[in-house]
Amino acid sequence: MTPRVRLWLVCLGGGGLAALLVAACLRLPAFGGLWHPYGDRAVRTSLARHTANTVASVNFDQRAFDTMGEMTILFGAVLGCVVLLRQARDEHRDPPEPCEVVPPVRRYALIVLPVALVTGLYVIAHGQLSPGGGFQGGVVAATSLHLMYLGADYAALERIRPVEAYEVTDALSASAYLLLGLAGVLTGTAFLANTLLPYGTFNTLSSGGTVPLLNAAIGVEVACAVVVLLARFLDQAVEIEEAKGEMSAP
Amino acid sequence: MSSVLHVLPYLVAAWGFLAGCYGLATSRNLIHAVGCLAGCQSATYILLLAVGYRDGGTAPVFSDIRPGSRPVVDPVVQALTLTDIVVGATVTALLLALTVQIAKRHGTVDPDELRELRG
Amino acid sequence: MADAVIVVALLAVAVAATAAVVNRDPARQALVLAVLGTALAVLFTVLQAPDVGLSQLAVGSALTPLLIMLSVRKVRRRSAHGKDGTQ
Amino acid sequence: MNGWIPAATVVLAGGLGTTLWGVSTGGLGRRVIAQNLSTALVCPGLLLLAQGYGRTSYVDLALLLALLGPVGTLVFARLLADDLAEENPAGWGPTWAAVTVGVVVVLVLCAVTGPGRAMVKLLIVGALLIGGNLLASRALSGGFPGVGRG
Amino acid sequence: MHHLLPLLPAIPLLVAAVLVAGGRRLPRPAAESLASLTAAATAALAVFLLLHSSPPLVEWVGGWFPRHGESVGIVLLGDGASLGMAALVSLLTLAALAYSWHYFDEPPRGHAGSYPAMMLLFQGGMCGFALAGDLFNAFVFFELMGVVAYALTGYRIDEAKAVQGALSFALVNSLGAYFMLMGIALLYARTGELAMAKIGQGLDRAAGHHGPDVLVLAGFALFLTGLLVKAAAVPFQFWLPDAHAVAPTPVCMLLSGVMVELGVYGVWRVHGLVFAGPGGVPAADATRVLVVLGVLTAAVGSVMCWYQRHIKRLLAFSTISHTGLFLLGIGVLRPEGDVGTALYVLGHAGVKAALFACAGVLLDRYGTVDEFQLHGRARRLRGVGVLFAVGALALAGLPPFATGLGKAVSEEAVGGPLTVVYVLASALTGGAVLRVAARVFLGLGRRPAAEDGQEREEDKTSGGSEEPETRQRLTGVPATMRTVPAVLLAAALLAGAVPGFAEAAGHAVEESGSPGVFSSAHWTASGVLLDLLSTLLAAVLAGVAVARPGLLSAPGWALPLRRLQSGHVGDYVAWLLLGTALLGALALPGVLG
Repeated sequence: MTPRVRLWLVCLGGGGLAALLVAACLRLPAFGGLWHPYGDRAVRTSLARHTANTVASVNFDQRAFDTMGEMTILFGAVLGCVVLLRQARDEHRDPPEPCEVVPPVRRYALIVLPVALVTGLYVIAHGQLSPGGGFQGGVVAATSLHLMYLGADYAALERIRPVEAYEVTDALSASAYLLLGLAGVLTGTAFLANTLLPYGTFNTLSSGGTVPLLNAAIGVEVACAVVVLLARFLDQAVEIEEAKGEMSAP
Repeated sequence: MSSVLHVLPYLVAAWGFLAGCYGLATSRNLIHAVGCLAGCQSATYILLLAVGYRDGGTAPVFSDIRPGSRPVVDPVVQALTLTDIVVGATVTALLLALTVQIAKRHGTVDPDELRELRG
Repeated sequence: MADAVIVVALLAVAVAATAAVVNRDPARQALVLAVLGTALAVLFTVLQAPDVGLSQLAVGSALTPLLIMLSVRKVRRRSAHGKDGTQ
Repeated sequence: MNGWIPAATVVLAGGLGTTLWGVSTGGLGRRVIAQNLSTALVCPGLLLLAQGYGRTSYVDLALLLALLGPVGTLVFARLLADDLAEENPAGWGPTWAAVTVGVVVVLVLCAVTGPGRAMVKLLIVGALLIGGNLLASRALSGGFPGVGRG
Repeated sequence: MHHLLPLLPAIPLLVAAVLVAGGRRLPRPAAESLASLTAAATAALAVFLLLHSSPPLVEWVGGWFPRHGESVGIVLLGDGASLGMAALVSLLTLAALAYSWHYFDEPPRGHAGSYPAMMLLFQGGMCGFALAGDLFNAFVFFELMGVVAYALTGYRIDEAKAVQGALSFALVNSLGAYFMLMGIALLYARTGELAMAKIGQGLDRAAGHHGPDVLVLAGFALFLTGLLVKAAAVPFQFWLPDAHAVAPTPVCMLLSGVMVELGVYGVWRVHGLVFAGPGGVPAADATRVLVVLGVLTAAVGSVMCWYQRHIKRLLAFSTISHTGLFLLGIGVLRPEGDVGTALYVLGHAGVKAALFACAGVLLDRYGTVDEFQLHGRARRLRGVGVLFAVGALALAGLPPFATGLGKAVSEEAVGGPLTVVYVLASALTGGAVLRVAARVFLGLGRRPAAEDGQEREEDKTSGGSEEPETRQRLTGVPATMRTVPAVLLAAALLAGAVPGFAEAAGHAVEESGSPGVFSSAHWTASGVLLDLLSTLLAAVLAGVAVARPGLLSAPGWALPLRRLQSGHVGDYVAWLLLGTALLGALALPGVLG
């Protein structure tokens, strides 16, 4: 198909879709409406379970099964990237050349790294109280490690990041989430039921029953998964080289 | 003002979605196409959150306000959007991984030049 | 007036999303996507979704740009390499 | 209704407007600077919003942006170092302007909150924001003189 | 009992995580045995629950049972259809794992467990999707099976075509999933609920006496787009041949055998629970949408299938054609159609997986899956040849295979001129496979000229230069690779032939599906005759094609159809947009009227 024909097709299909979407938008309840039956129920339930952050309650208690799926998607995608970005038979590794960085940038990276790491852990730990949680904090913590690459060089990053350990931790924390779910079945309630632990005092770190545990499992899983993911991409971008003389023709 | 605002967020979401689709269909670079897909997905975040907004509401997080003291917005859509963002990031990563491999095996990331799977 | 800030955020997101499509060079698009991520975080804040805003910031401001730029680098280095190989 | 939200609206409209214009037009150097400015200008806006909504927990957003925004810029500075080497974009003028906005906002908010944990958090955000931005600008203007294959 | 439902997805996911954690210590046979054992255990659990699924099981995950009719949790549905799908998924995963026993060349360094782990994640995702009774939960598992499937498709990263096919697959399906999510957001905005049944009730309540409005229509079109992309209905089908032709064979068995069918299942489920009421999409319009797309899909799939010479691609197009038939079957919205389709899906899963398994043997033995290059070369593989030919006949609907029974029951349900579609589509696809069997395993007919003067664009997908998936080319065929297709075909045969099975399946589906009185599914004289007719037609077509290749070679009008399959991902996206618009247009009369 020529680009011109494709453009016509896009205009036709996109036009139809646009008409459909706009017509639907005009029929939607007005923005800012007061009617949210599920949301209101979720808020009541969250307070009944002493979880101050309702979103965490929905994520890790009321709809914890969705989060299990979400975590597995991340886990599967990271596994997929590990498989897809493996070293192919016709490739070899070249040690990366060291990178020259001006001192202020290097200093900044080394100062901010621990700050970001602590912030990440803080965001994870307070997930069931204030905005944040395992996912957000995990990403921050994992990103912070890569300041080592950005501010120093790749070799420095590799020293603080034994990828295998992260891979194993990633899988173990994913299993931990699933095992916490299974514990519900084994104790005779339901899968992922939040009945194992007392709900604690409202607005404290240990409130919400299993919510903090699931939250922590997600935090560790996400942090490790992102580290592994970035490690694969860095490997490709920095280390893995194709064999000389075997460059594909096109 | 207000009657426009009643549909504006939905229309912005629809616009973002369509723009992303257009970019995806006409892209000349697979990395760009993946970026467009991410744009498409941000439209779904906007739509979900716009659906859950409540006038005068605040975040359903009670660490710094007393429960019941202020109206709150819908927490369910926020949880859905969170899940959605994770999904989006991972899909982006996977697509980029495939793109990197395509660049290696085909020597190009221009879909117009990738013509092996015809007919 | 609380509505004005929502309108501002919405318009910024709409413009950024359009710019992300129109800029067809991946590196430039990555820059626009980073700003789009920030604009989305603002939008989520004014829609009273700080949890989502945090996660958008975490993903959009550093992680996604890093992934895209690493891919760009690999792809570019490959094609540069390829040119050397043919010479 | 209070005055904080209109102030935030102005800061955000100005900040997002300029950075969007900067990031989607012109040469690469200019775009990177605009990306860096987006952090510097949006972060004060988020702080003002937190104050306007009366939610101290929203400050976390500003904290995260102040922390990760410069990291994002470092990504571009590092991985585009070859392309930026010719331009050596500095953009010190806009950077200092943005920093001024940040300083003013943080100081005003500090004055309003009064001493306490909240103020410490604000100061940390301010320090990270200003330090990060200056550093990111420095990194853009030849911060990685010798990026090889590393 | 119902508390065990969430374990169906959870157990494979847990073992997958364990396999990754211990993958570098575990020797490969141990990892593969553990994975097979898990698939078998999940299958056993699914069958056990299936036997106790009357009345249907309902589980609220986390113990969030509804109070005053309302719940904040996620509901899982364990009725005959969903548990049947979960059992099918698990059994086919087991077959695929058994087939790939010692199959691939060395796994990625230090990741011996990664391939079985990914297969288990795939299985878990599909089981979760089958059980989902909540729209967003369905989306999550839909994405999970998608993400793992993309990675599995691109597993052989040394192959240029594999990574390209995987990318088309991933881009188009992800976009489809986002369409689905937009639809979910619209339906949530209207009804404020996420459980499918509650959304259905909410739509009915909101519609009142006016009937559905354009918002419902948009939700319907957007949500169906996502599912139909997965189901590979025309015009969303382009990704499927690209992905199936390049994916590793065991993965193809799962992709063609159940994943695509899960898209059809999703359409059936969502239509039944969400859009079937007075506030949903009127029956006439839903039927119009599904029947039009079904006929188009069956036609395009079977014509394209006939003109392929890449064997895996040919099988992929036959899957498209059969998806069209499934859509037709559920499209008439009658219990007979549902039951017929269910049986057809069961039989098709076994037959198609067996055929892919045989194609995999050819690929690994001869390093090519080009029908022309293989001409007469596989004479010595008698066993595989017999299996391939039997599979071809079963695909054409030979009684008493379950494909034949499903086809017969569906034909009776749709009635009238649509019966012709069933007969022709199964004859064409069965005939194409039979033609391959005759040429490759018997060496019948003249050896087709590889090139007719100039190399045509289409010949790039001839399958001539595929890399075998095993470490070296096989010299003999391992017992597992021979046994698995035989067992699968036997299962498809038994499902159709064992008296009582069809009735039980029919009863299970009927209980979970659209209301209506339906006696039972059994062989009828007209059904057997139609089945024999399509089988005979297939044999005649194959015979003519082998004896007089000129008579049935691609006519001029088929060429543009092949050109549409351009391998360009932008084209696929353009078609996707057009398809959504088409869905909306087809269902529009119900909203206007």
